[in-house]
Amino acid sequence: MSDATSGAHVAHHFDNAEQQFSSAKLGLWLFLVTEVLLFGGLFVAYIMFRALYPDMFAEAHHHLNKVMGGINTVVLICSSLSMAMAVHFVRDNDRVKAVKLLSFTFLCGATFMVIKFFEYKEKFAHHLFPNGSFDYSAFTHKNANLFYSLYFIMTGLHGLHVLIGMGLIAWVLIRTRRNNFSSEYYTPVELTGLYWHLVDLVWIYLFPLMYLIA
Amino acid sequence: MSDHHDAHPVGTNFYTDQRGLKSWLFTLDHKRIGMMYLATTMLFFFVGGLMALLVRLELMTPGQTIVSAGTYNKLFTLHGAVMIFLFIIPVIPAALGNFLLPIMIGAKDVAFPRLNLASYYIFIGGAALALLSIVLGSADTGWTFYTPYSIRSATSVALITFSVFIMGFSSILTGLNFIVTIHKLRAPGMTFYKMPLFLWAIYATAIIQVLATPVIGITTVLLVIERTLGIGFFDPKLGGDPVLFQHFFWFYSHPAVYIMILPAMGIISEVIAVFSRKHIFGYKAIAYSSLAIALISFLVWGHHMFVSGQSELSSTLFSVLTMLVAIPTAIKVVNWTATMYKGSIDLKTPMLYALAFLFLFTIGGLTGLFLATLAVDVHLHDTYFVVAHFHYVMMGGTVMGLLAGLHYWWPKMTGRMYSEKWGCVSAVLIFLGFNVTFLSQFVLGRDGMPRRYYDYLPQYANLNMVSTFGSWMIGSGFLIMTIYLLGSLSRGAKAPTNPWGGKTLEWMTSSPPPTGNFETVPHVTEGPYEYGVK
Amino acid sequence: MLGLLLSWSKPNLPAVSSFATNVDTIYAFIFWVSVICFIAIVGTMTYFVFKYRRKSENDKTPYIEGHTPTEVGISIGLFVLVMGLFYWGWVEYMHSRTSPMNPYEINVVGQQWSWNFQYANGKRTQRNIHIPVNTPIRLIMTSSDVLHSFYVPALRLKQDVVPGTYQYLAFSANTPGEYDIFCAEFCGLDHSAMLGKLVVMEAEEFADWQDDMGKYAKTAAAGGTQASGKSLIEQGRDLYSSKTCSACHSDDGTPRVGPSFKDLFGKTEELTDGATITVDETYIRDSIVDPNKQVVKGFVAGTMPTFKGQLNDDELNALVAFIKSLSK
Amino acid sequence: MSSNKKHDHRKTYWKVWASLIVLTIVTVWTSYYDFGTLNIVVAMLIATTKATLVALFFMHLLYDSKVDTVVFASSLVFLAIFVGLTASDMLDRYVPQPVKVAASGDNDMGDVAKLAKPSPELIAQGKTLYATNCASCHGDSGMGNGPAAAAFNPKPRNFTTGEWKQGGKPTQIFQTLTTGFNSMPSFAALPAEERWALVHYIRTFSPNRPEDSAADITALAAKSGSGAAHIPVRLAMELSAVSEAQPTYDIRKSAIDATSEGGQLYQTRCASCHGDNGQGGINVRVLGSHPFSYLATQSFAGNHAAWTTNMQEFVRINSLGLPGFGKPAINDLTPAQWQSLYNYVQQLAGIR
Repeated sequence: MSDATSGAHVAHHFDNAEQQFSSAKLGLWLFLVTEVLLFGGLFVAYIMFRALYPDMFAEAHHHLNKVMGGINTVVLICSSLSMAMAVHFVRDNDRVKAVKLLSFTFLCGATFMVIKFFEYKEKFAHHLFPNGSFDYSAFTHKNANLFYSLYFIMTGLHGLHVLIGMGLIAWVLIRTRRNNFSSEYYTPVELTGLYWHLVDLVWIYLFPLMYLIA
Repeated sequence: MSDHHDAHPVGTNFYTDQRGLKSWLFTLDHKRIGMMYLATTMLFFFVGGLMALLVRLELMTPGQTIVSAGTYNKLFTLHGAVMIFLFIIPVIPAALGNFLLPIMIGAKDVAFPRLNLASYYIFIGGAALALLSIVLGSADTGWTFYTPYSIRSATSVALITFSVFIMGFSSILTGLNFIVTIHKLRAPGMTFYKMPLFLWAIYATAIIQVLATPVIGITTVLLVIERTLGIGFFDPKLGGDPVLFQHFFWFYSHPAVYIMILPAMGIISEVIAVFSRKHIFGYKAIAYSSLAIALISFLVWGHHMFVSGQSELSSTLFSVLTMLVAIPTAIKVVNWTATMYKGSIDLKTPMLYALAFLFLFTIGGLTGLFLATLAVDVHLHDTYFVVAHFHYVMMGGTVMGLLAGLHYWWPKMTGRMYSEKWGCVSAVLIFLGFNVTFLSQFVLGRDGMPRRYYDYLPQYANLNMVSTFGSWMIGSGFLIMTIYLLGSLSRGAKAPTNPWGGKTLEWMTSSPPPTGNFETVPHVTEGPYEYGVK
Repeated sequence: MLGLLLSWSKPNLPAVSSFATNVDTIYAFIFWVSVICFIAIVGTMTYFVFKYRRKSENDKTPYIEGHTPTEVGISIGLFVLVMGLFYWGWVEYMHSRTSPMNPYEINVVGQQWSWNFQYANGKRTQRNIHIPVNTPIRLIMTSSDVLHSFYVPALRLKQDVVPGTYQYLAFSANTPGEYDIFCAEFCGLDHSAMLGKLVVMEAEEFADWQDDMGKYAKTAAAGGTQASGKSLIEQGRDLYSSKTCSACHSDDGTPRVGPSFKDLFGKTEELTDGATITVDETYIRDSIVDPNKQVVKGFVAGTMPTFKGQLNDDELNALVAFIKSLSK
Repeated sequence: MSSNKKHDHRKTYWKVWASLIVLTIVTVWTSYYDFGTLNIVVAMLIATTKATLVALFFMHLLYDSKVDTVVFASSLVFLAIFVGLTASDMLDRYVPQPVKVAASGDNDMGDVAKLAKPSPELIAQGKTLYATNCASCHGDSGMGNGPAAAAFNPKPRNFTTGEWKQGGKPTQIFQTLTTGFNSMPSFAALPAEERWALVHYIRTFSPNRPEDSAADITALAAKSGSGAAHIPVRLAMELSAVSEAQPTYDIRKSAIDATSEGGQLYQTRCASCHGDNGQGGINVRVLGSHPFSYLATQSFAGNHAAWTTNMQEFVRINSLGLPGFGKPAINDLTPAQWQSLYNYVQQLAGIR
């Protein structure tokens, strides 16, 4: 993401801004591919263990709180909308609306993490964290710890990516306030937007797989 | 950003444009980063090579020769890990690729110079972690870290797996950078089919780097968490399945062997065409077979697990798919040989290494057929036959390709000519030593000597002795090479801009090239191998 | 040169099962195909290198861009070859993965650094596995700690053993003899010391060995006598150690809780009640079964526990023979 | 950049947002109804539609260059390859059943319900059996001071103290009698009633007599009868070793002076398990293993263990002992005795 400190300055090895912008987007899409495959590895583990122990999954997922999961999904969807709108307004040189929407997106991210924190606290209280003190007696199936290992690692890694996303949004928020962007040059906002949408996209798959097992 | 460019004073180049350590440590110039990568990776090549000599020394005679069993296990693990993660994966793409890619497509630099420097420092960080793990009693699980032993082993496995995780990022960033550069920064007139074949190979490698490396990232993270928290994915005591770990590991590691071999194939296409002074035979066939190999490489990882307890269905599927890899590889080898037909062959050192590549890689490829056939692999898996196979393909293939490229572009990169006489001597020595070392291992493996054995039965003793003598020949060959290459930096003759009569863009600029690569933006009109009378 | 190639074309290992001979044939086929391809490529390469050496800097070379029909021809030809190779290997592989209806099954457990075997009638052996010749065998295998791999080069067979689940190997050995067993999956410190022997025995020899096992199951005394191939004295020596007689009776004269067996046979001893007896077979046999009947002066009655029911007659004879062997 | 008007997608953003919310509600709603395997298919369909909406509109894939779409699609293709081929292995594996192993005699428990209760006849029968079978080690009055006790370390159990290492309930003593542990041999050869008689007689020595619960009795009864000892799938078989006889080392015997102080110590304290010449291969019972099993002791010759070259290690191992493997703890030797014993053992291992 080679950008310039001020205005639409083109780096020396690019011919024009358009080439620089499309290179940045292609570069980020390639990075999103690695994110998809990183989470993909965990989804493969999920699919294998669920196929091997379907009823264990059904029994083990009852401890998950569907309501909190549902709220989190809605929160992320709203934040995706506000992110997309923010990108639009930055391109529209409407700095005030962009700042408001970026702050809203940041707030949604924070709410998501707070709800996640309460869910985790509840699991820790029931000794469901798989670090040796896992409470096997709460389940009839012997390897219920696998479900919770999957749960904690997948939602944990996703939560980490939400935090990184919030960091990027904050950085972009500050630079929008300092009027660094204009309709000519808004690459960082666009790239942060893409990253945030991918984080939402991963959660769209995580929510049904983890919380909604019939 | 680097300062604005005025007309270039004659006689200065990217070494002399800026001076001082800071200008190297914070450089954004792809050529400097390329040279730094080259120095670091070749250093690790000698560290890994030293360990190889120690392993062979231990195996010279049955029973304890120089080290105890525990140390031997650590030695072969380190030899594997250092050679693979610290040398052979980064060396051609990151060192030669970084230096040459922008020049060959007529660009001023890679698409994201800062990302390029970040990738180098992430690589250094990973390497430092690996050295730390060596100091704290290195791992003894083999470079594959198979569970559950890698979970149970008391040695510092977590550190070296975490260093592999870090170096994975460096590989991703290099791959990402190259794909965007090739797509977006080609000089006017340089269509995809006017690109040199080395760049096709680097492009295919970059695709694999971007698509496969994240999976080793998640695998190493899961292994580290497994060792610290005990999540149980791969630990049979907690309900997990060790074979699942093998799937995760090989989904990356087999494409990784193609990350190693494809760039070398790219170099060989360049060197054979230039030193036969003839248009490459079947340009499109070779270009497309690079992409085909990159795609098929993702379908075949299961041939490492034929006897691991995986189902017969998947062993059958993987055996069929593995057979497909032979076709694009064979096309490349046949086309290289056909290129030399009616050419004007000049046996300089790069060409010697290219011929050695053809000789050794053909053996490596053909022995792959033994291991892809299910019934024979059940006998040969995890024996010295496999060790010999992958050394023929990796050392006989990638390292010969690397040495061919190193000598071919040495004048362009350093502005100096190496000594041709000593080049030939070390090439012949390495070639002979290599065959002595590893042909004997084919026979050992065929007769059932398992891999990673500290002590072996008496019937395998003589061939192990022969193999160790061979390893000494390789060692001395590389010693001679270090001496004359480093010597050429000070005493070597000044290199002309185009010592070998190459037609690709890097031979159009001065050697070593200026920081901006070209005085004026080149306009490409003809293909990379325009030799011969139409 | 051809002789060298010939010696390379087949593993110089005994081929002890039909699967092994078939693998050798496939191996030889691929070997000769590879030799032909190798000579074709490297031969043409060397020929071109000598024929088209660069004579001067401005040699003229023809402008040949390629020839797609040869490319297509090579691809199709190779495709047919490799698919045929796959099919042949696959058929043999599936043969090795299936076994007739009721094979002779043996449990195998790999542990860090030794192989343990348990037979259907309860006998357990470590390191060495005994099987009858020409009978379909099925090994049900698992590991008690990390990954190992049961590898018998003579059978050309290997199978990883994964802890927590079971794998199997099916084969039928056709020539008696002893063949090496290796561990082929790295399993830690003594991975290279995890060796053993596959002992293929004739049917009646195996039955004999198995009989010995039968006795094992009936009398439930642990440590049944060893393979029948051992002499009575050697069996006695093994019993002397396995039945912990050595705890109280030394075999080289050193004083311990009980009298030393050295030079005991034929000695005249004075009993606690003053009578004197010469140590003969009956005295030794009685002292084993009812130790307190005739106790020698200087020793306390009630020290030696009875071994009644723990030793059958063959074992008693073996012990007596062993004790006899210790005196001149 | 092209003019902004063409890029005004706000209305589509709102529409996409609305459909995402609706789809979320639908997917939660369907999860409450059980359509069997269809559930997962429906959930994945909805999730994929939501994901495509986000990718096409929010991530501008619809408006941008085709290369980005190809790149994103390729990641899904390779993920599908990873899932497909791994599933072809994980979900199609054949796991054979282990062989049913004929039980050795030790499963004969007799009529557990009747015999588990003490009765005067049983105790009398126990008294006579105790004299011939147990007194030699445990002593006539059960103090653990029988004449043969000197040879054993740890000392045989002193019943009068009331401590039970293997449990004091009748069923537990019975199992200890049947399996034996440490250097105590197994009495499985004795018929069940005799073993029960011994159990009840032995308990008369001890002030501490914990009683069996009904569950203990039924549990033991369940194990009774010569049922096949089936190997549970999860637990691999425990260590087992009736080792082939190790070659004896007669040739080296003469070279080592057995009458030296170290030799004496070795003969009295170690030879019973490690063999007179340290050749090992002697069966030592594994504590608490059921059905009982042996472990062949290691031979000293050609042994690379740490203790062969480091005396502290040798002393540490022997003073701690290996309780699980029946190796007694020796902690009553003076340093001089340790040194001479260590020298002797090094001679046996062919190091000195």
